[in-house]
Amino acid sequence: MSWRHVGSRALVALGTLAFVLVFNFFLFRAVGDPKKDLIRSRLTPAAKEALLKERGLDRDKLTQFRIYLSQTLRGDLGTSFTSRKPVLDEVLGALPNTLMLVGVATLLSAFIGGWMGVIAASRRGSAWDTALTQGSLVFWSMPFFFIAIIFIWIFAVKLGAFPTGLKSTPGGPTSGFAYYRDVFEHALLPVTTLTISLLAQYTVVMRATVSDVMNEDYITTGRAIGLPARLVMRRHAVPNALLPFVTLFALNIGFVLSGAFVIESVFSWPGIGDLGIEAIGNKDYPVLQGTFLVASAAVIVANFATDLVYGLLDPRVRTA
Amino acid sequence: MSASAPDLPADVLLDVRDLAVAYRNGRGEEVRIVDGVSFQVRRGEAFGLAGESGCGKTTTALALLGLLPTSLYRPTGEILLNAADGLVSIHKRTERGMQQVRWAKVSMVFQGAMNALDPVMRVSNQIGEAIRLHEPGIDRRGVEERIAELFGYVGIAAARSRQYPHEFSGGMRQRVMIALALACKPELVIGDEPTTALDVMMQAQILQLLEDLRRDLGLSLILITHDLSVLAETCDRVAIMYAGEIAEIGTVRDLYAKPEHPYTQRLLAAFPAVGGPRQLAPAIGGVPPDPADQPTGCRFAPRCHRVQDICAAQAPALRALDDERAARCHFAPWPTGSTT
Amino acid sequence: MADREHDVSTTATTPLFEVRDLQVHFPIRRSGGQVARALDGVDLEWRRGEVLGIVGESGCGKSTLGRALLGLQATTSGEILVDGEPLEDADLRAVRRRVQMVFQDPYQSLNPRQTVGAQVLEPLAIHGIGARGADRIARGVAVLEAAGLRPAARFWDRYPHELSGGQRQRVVIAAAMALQPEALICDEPVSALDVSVRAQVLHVLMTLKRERGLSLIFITHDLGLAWALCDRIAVMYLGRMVETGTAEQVIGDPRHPYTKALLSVVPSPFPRDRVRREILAGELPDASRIPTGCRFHPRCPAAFDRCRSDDPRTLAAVAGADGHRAACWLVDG
Amino acid sequence: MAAEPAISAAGGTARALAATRRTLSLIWSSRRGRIGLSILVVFTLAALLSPVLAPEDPTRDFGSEILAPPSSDHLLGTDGNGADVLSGVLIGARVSMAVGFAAAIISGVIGAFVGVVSGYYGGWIDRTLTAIDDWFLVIPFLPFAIVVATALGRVADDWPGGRVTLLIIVIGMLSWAGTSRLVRSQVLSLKERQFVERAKALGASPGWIVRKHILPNVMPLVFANTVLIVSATILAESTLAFVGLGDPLRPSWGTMLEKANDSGAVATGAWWFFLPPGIGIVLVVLGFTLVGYAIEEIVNPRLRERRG
Repeated sequence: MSWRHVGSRALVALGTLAFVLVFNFFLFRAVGDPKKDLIRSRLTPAAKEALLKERGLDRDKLTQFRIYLSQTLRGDLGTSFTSRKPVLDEVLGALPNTLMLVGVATLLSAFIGGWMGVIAASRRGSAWDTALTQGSLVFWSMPFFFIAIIFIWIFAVKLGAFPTGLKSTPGGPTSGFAYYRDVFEHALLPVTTLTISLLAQYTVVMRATVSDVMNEDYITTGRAIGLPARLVMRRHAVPNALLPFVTLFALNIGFVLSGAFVIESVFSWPGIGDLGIEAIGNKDYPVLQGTFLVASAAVIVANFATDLVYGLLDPRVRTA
Repeated sequence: MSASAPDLPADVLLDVRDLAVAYRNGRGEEVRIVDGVSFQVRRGEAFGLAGESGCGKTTTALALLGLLPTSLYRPTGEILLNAADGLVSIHKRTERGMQQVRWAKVSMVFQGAMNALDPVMRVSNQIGEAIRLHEPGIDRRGVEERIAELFGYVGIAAARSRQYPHEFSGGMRQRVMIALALACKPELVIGDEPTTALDVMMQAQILQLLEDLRRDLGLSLILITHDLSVLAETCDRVAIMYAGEIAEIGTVRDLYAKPEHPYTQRLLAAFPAVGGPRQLAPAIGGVPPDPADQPTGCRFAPRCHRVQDICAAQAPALRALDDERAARCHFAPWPTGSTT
Repeated sequence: MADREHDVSTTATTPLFEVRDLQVHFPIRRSGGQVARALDGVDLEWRRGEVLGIVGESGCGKSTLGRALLGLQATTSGEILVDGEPLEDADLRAVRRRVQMVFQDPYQSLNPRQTVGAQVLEPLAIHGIGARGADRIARGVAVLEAAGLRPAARFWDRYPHELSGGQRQRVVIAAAMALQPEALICDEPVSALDVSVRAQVLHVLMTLKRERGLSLIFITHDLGLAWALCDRIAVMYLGRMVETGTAEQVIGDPRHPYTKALLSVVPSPFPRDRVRREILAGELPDASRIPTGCRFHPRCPAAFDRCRSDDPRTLAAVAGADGHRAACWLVDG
Repeated sequence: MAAEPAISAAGGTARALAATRRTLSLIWSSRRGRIGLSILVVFTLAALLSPVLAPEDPTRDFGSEILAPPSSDHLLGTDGNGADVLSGVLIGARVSMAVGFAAAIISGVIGAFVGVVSGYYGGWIDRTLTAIDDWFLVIPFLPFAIVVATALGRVADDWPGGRVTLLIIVIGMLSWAGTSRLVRSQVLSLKERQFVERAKALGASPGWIVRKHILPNVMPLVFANTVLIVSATILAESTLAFVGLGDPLRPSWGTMLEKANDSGAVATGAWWFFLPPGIGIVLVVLGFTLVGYAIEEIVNPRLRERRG
């Protein structure tokens, strides 16, 4: 892959990030009114005054933008109205939990979903195909939070098998094997929920892509040289289908994060989604902006990484 | 070789007998897109299969490799390959059985080759894959040597085998495809419109290459094309297909000198020859019939300029006119000098 | 049976189109200012009432030339004269009304969501010809039937996908003829059609030509077709004409080594006593890397020193053959 | 011959009606289309007739016992406020479907406009629009929607339709990027097609080409895509309502589920409270998805022209 390709993709990522920064400012300064937000918050009058000064809210818009930019770039995202802690600390504290949830669920769902799509496509019209496709459609039609509710109802309430909230048992073990076991038990339901919510799309997309690829001439060549169907699938159909799959995977990252937000909220999983949704009710604007910034940055970075992976997979990009 | 297998003369490599290929339409009726096709290909011979799009020539070729799409089936027909190591009854082979025949004995060059090579795989890996598949014991060194040899045949520097298909031009890609077709030393190579997407000069290069390879390697060749003039220069014998049937078959020399089927007559005249008369030949009216709705009687009758009453009523058989020649027309042979 | 008129004596005074040193360059992406010279100094004369064949391999620029004549392709430099007037000064709409185009692929050149009727009425509506309704319909019906789609009512409400390739190409011809043009530029009009249908479409074109006195350009890679249909032939190689003359001159007595090679490899159903096949090695060079000197010299079997350094810029006249010219140092000029 | 009845100048409406009828019958001819269309008809009727059908006003009548299981009084039991769940589901259908529809239409209009302009005119217009489009495609929907809806929340309380209008706008504005990308690529390929070139050769102006050749070939795809987008917008609405951004005065299915979750209906196993609105969402989304696929199969040339 040429450095030119890497460079151009990096430029796109940086541009998007810059746009997010500007947008974030304008949304809350131009449309919203941060002074009023501040006044309604639960901070003490003295703290409000100090904050007003610190954020430069008493200055003109251009100066405000300059201050906002320099503060944001230095990692100063303001102070939470609710907890009165720096937003950056709050968000960075929650981020690993979100990344763990999203990372595990995304990888699991992409692998399992993609694999199910390949199964469906290689047996088009069979009972397997029908079951997988119809099942996917139904799961696709479910909101994330509804799947979460159903899971809690069945596994936690009816069967009482798993804990339904938080990352670990309050007052439980804080280190060692017992701690990890506790976290694992708490994580199981949210991760499963997110994985299952995402599976369907990957199955549907993979099935469609593989079916498309199966119409290509080089598949006929594969069969013609005497490869058994399963090898044609593994060596020619799947590698080619991976290209559009990776593209969709990249476009999907934002959607996955959205799902994670809701699921964190339902399971009280202490990630940035839970933090953000909690902030809606508290009208905690600095936290909202902070989660939005960090979430966007995470998605942009993930997209950039996927772009690079795509370049590695496709020789037409790599050698161009 | 089983006792029941029919004996084939030693010089016949491929014998196709009464081949039909059909699908079921919406009402469950059998619709034949290839019907009663019989021909033989001799060792070392170039055999041409010509006709317009939809006449069944490509379907026939796919049937020879057992590569028909799942919607199609073969109601009748025997396909016998008189391979060097014994007779193969292709029509009796299962999918798994065919996997041993494909490429090792019969290989194919596809149209244009633009998409016939896997875009994300190095060319050397694609050719190597075919070689390893049919010679499991071969080592890396052996594969590399074979690839170098194959690239030598088709006139490309062996070093380029490490490249991807998109790095080759159209004509070069067709050469790579030919190298792939020769990878497992087949006895029969089928070229399905191998030069259709190419320009005249490139077409001449590729046809010359195929001719040289056939001579040097002792291959047999089936060339499928809609372009009768291409066959005239490369083939020994040709079959002209119309509406799923063979309309006429014979040696190139005889058939082109005196076509007996009115379709062949008009088709040959449709190619204005450089240096020939400066005028347009009369056109063949109408369009080929829908396979689901073939005319009773002669399938060409509705478009035929020499049609008689009997043609609409009775389907003509493919009648032998001499050892090499047969035509599916009630009136063949036509008196000399009446062929247009 | 013969559709063409052999009488070529109708030599017109001003040519319908005249092309002088025409250049069309395309920028190449990611190449730092490099250009592909699709047309690189084309000179051409298209006379009134004649069938002019433009022959060459794909990538030689023949389609670009056809499009440039109608202003469908921006030109880099050089002149196109219509009736002696520069094309850039002319009213393009008026030119396009007088000169129409028939495209290569009838599967691509009809709007899939328009009925046959709508397609033949469209040019009339664009130019506001005739009264809306019955009048235009009558004209549309007339051109459809002239293009051999009879009765027109049977085709009027059909969509392109319900028609065969030959029928589609006739719809294209009918729509072009609806404007009663004086000239047609046909870009490979039959190469996408099946052999048996080709003759049908060609007959329609030649009948129209005869009956309405059309001037025709035939862009084709098929030398046999050019021989059978064209009065004059221009052979193109890498963006430039290499040989022009009457069909008899160019095909019967080719002077440029490229023309000779092309003719030698044209497959024919009637293998004649031909000269040895002259298969040129290699491929058509990239239009962004046109060889210095004579552009044909790297593949030319007759190339000598001068060809490597000097570009035979102008077509040299062949002695004793009126109008026969070739861009080759071997032609005595 | 010219006077044959088959040839008439009659155009527009009759042909459009015939096309609609043909499309509907084509949708109906596939099993998926039939199921989807049936679901949609049932739910649309229920939503339209809900003021008549609903036994109570779920925003006012809180008289009964809290979280009562289904009985003859309350066919689907009562919610955390003691209101009738069946009435809630029927009224909620109106809000959910209205938001879904309206947002999808906004998204379709913006997407088609941006796609056509960017694809047809190219150049710097295209580069600018594509950059904006890319941004909307990449940005995580929910955090973005939450931020926008919160920032505008107070402003929207004074609008007609209140926060429902806000939801419609936010969702509509955030979901056009995919459509415009699809339309753009379609326009780009149409622009290169020979029939557009031919129209130019006939003397057609750019405006004529867009009206007569580009739009008619793009609109069916936009239509199919918009139907598919409805399922996405309904899901988006339910999610935003679930996280507390719905309009308390105009409860949707998402709002109901939020209440169910907050009132501990899940923990107490009061399935009649959370299953009905959830199943409502799933069925309607499924319906739009199935119909959307059926239409896509009809209008997408790539899918249609594939040989069987």
